[in-house]
Amino acid sequence: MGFHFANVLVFAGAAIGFCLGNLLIGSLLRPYFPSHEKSLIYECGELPVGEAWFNFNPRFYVIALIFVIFEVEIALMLPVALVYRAWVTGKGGGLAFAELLTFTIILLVGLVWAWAHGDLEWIKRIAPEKSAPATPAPAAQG
Amino acid sequence: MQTAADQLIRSLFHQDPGSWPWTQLVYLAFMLAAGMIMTTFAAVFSGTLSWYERRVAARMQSRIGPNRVGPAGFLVWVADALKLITKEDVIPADADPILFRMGPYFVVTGLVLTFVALPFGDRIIAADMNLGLFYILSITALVVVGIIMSAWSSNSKWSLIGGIRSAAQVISYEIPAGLAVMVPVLLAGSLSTQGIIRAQGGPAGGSFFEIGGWPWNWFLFENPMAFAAFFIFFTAALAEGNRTPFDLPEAESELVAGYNTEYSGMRFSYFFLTEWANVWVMSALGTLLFLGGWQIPGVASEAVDHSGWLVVASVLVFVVKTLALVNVVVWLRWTLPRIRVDQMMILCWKYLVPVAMGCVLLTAGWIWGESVVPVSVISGFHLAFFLVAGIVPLVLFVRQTFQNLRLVGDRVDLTNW
Amino acid sequence: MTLSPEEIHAKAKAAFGEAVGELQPPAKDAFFTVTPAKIREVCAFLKEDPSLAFDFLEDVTATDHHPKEPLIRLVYHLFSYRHRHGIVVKAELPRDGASLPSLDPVWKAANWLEREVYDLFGVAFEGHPDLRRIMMPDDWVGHPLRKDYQEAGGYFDITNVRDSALVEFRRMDEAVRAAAEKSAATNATPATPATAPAAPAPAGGAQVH
Amino acid sequence: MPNDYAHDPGAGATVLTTQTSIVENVLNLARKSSVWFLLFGLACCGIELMQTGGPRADLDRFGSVPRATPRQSDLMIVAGTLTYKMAIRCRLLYQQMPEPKYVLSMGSCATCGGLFQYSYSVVKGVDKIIPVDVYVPGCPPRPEALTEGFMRIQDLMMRERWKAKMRPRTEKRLGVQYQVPETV
Amino acid sequence: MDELVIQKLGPLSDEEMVLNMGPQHPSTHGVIRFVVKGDGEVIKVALPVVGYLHRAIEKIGEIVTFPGFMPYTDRADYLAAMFANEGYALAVEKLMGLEAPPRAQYCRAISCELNRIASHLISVGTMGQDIGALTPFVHALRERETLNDLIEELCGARLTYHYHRIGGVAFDVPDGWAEKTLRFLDRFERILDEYDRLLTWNEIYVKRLADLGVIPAEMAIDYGLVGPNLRASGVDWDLRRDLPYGCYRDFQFQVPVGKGWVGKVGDCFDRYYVRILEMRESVKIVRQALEKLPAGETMHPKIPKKVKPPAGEAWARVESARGEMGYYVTADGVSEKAQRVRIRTGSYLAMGVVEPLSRGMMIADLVALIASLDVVAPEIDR
Repeated sequence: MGFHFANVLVFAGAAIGFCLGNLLIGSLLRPYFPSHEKSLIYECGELPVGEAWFNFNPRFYVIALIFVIFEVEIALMLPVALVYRAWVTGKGGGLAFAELLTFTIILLVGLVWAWAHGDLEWIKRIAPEKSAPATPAPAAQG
Repeated sequence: MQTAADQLIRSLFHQDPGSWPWTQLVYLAFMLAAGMIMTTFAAVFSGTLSWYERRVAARMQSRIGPNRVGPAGFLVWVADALKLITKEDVIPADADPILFRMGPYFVVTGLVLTFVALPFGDRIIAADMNLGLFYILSITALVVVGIIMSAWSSNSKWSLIGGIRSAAQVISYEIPAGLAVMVPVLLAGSLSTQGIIRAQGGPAGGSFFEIGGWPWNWFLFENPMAFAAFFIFFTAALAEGNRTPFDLPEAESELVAGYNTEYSGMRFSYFFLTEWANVWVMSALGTLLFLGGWQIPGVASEAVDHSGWLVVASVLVFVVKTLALVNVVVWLRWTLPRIRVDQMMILCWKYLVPVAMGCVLLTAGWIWGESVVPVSVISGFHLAFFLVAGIVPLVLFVRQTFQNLRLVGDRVDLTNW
Repeated sequence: MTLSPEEIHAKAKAAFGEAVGELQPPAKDAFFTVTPAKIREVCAFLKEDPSLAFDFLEDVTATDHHPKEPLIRLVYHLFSYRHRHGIVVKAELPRDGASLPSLDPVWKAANWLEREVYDLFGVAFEGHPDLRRIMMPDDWVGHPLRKDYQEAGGYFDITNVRDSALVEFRRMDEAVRAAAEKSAATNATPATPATAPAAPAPAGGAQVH
Repeated sequence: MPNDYAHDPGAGATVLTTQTSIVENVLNLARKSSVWFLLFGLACCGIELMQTGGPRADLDRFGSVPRATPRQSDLMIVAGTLTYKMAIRCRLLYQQMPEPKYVLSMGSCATCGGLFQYSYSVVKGVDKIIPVDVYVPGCPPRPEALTEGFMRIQDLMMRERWKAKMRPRTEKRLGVQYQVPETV
Repeated sequence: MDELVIQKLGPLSDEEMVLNMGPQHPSTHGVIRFVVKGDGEVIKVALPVVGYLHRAIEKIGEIVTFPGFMPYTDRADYLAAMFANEGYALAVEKLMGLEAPPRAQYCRAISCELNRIASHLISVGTMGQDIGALTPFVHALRERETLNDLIEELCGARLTYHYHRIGGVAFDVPDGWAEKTLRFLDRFERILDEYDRLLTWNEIYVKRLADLGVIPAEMAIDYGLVGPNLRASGVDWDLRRDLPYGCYRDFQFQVPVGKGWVGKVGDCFDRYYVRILEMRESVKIVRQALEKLPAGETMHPKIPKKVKPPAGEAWARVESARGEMGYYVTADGVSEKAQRVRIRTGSYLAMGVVEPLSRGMMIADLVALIASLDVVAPEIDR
């Protein structure tokens, strides 16, 4: 067991070493001419207006929450799945299946609720901005 | 790999690995070697695939593709890498300097770490963890963390939108992927990648057409739910690997270059590397979960364990299957349009997740049912299902291809490849 | 029913009287002139009247008659998909402080067309929702399509002068020679001066023939 | 003396030489075989640029692919008429490209204003704002001509000293500092 | 620089951002800029900013002589230069009161329709590319190469043709050209079928474009849309059929009109598919024209060396690939130069429709909308 997870550490080290090594070699080979314009943010040749660090729309958090719920579900179900075949051959099949079913159905109900509630709609279409009342459209016969 | 190291200690140093004080050092050397080999493999494979993809895309588009550097332009990826190393490294002044630098490390580390539990053949695996699949599912999230990090730290709106899309996409498709993976886990009763492959080998002691990696032994043709689960898994894997039609995070025609807009030189090449090496990871996962892994048709897995040549053959089988899937990924990329972000989310949450859940439940029921049906009926069903779900679509596909060719008045031309 | 320009003009004349001028060259693209202040009413009538029904504003443009008469003429090309007839309406404005009502409330197409006229001719449109320059940058001086427009010497630090290539190449040769002499003086090695002027960066400015 | 890069061959490149070492050769070969150009079509020439990437001319043969962001591009193909309004953006895009970078002026308009040199809004050549390495004449140049110009850029890359690339770029305005090519 | 457009967007809330899309962007089709005010991916409003390719073609029309202006019309719409040539030639011919000989008119029709195919190929190809399908675009370029060869054989240029002249066309049809063209047309019809299989009825493609950017017929007319954009909205109008110029009354062809094939009438898919159908009609027209091609001269015999039309003004329009293209030319009868040349183009007014349509769209939708309107930068800016 220890061997397996030591592998993870060593692999991570190898990956970081690979990146770092290449960048170090690169730093010996590559030119470096900084300038003000070069360090500006690219926005299709225009100067950017404002920062890109603005508040996210809250719908991201809803999706993230739903994700967490289902990910936890998978984490809980995987051990069951692992031993399920052994249960079935050990003549506990019906019970095991019922347990799995109950658990999943509870979650499915959750999914249905989120669906019905509209939380799965990624983009709720925003209503077009109402034209400002200050400038009433003059004589809109067309 | 641990057994190989133990054997080496026994034969070379004539020591007992359990008590020898230098065992840990030999282990470390082994791991380091494996890590470097895997990293190099990822880099070389992604480079080769980038060349291959450019050649294939060129043929699909009636072009030639890179053919100047090396045989058939094969060395173009080496040229790309060398050029990117000698390219200036720009870090925008308004970016978050630390996160901007850290992003690529996370991405590459997340990629290389999946190779810890990814097999290449019988016993050719860095560490055959008993939780292997679970580990792979969780460790791939590092790539997303890296992408979001680099997207946010760039302080560019194009990057940010790419990062948001990536986050939404990857976490959403994690669910159907996880559920689809559960089907082979249920069938195999194991989370170890090798265990799942071994479970696709037919009953031990059967005849030539019953044992080994015949297609009707694969989980793909095990039952209709597994068949569906394969496509759910493949779709989700495409989405997690940011491949067309789910290449939204770096949609060139919409977001310039997506999350890597601000990256130049070597740092950009890490994203480049990860994207292509990820194709291997997703294809290898598909192979080992549904396509029988390294199982050689007609040879029991126990026999493979005792023969060096059969191990080589198993590696070949695995690589061929994986490359076939890689081909499909490349083919899709140059054929399909891209879907929109809300359609992507709808597809995931409203179609894939419920269907995947159903697959899991029905598979559980199927296993329960299988335990009461005679074995001959089951293997007969496998064969029949293989014919219906495997051979018939293949024949139809080939027919359609030739029909299309005839309608255009073209021929298949493989010259000048 | 397709109406002839004479009939269209007669209807407009009947509705607006003095504001609508006489129909001119009756043979080619016939046009009549409208008092600038009345242009929106006349055009709205042309669009709304069911027998005219000019639903399509094809074009809005202007002509500058600078040296001969101090006038800018706005030219409106109208067309009716329903009746398949067209007419040209003109409005005469003084060149200084040219201004007339916008047709944006009548046809949406007028929005962009009038912006272009504003940018290139300097005609102001009253009641236009978005009167900004469209072709030229916001800080551009002058209205280029006026006949008396004088070009500025460039834009910011970009000159609009380009010397003849021969002049430039001669200057380049001079520079090469000067640099060679300079390096010969500093290095004082006998090898450089003879070879230096020979190759003025052959591939650098290579033209493709 | 105009404050621009007009008629200054080699203004975009650093010092050229006819002799390069093996390492430089390898690096130059790599750079030459992987010229990623900025996807930047201004006008008519942009269509011929697309055709050059298309089946018949196929720039991809040289390992050259279009990139949408200047950060990952080596070559800027200025394809078409440059107006004053666009010139400022074009210069910013050029400045945002990381070194080493090259500029190919495609078509008469980009080279000197071409057909439009008497119009009030057109820059008289892209070398008024950024240094140009190769000029490809034509209105618009055929894909063959662009490919040829592209190969001239590759020639230019093969003749560079790595050391010269590492040094900060000097302001190479004609008459101020024009560096003599190092000859053998 | 021009900051007025940012001011026009008004104040921003916490969740909103201003995004510059263009002038250098892979899918703005030339140097067009959209200033997008959006909440994440959802666009509140997108303001088009044009003029990055304003080359003063109209001013040049007052500087050069009448025939000397013809090459500039090529550059007014480089994707469909034949129509730009023809429109100007028609306007000056109208001023001079003459008409091109029949063979020249047939040459004009043939070259124009071939050019329409070439232009629509770019349009549908870039549409596919903007949606993310990269291969159809290159297939379109491949067909264009053959087409360019044909046109090059006819007039010596691949892109900026300068083929139509005042009073006729520059060159007669070369020997054996008709057979080559017919061969190409046979192949091209099959390629169009393949286009349908590869792209048009692709499920993802249809889902991306259906019900997107719907322009009702009244709105299309009100905003001055022309050509395929207008027809996609269900307005059955084509200058070639309804007010025929040149020799178009000799041909039998259909005018494709948007039917809402997959969604509402006037959505992006309709605008795309109308172009595919128009290419089929163009193939028909070229076939008929090659069949009926009359003998005779290709240049009016009474065209003087120095073109000096009588005083007056003329308005001529042609059905270009991007819709009605109008030329307004005035002459004073004394000078060899025009007093005013005005080019009325379809793309310019099509840009006006982006702002109202963009509200509530997503960035990917905006890309599709621009592609479906088939705008081309020099036609907008001239």
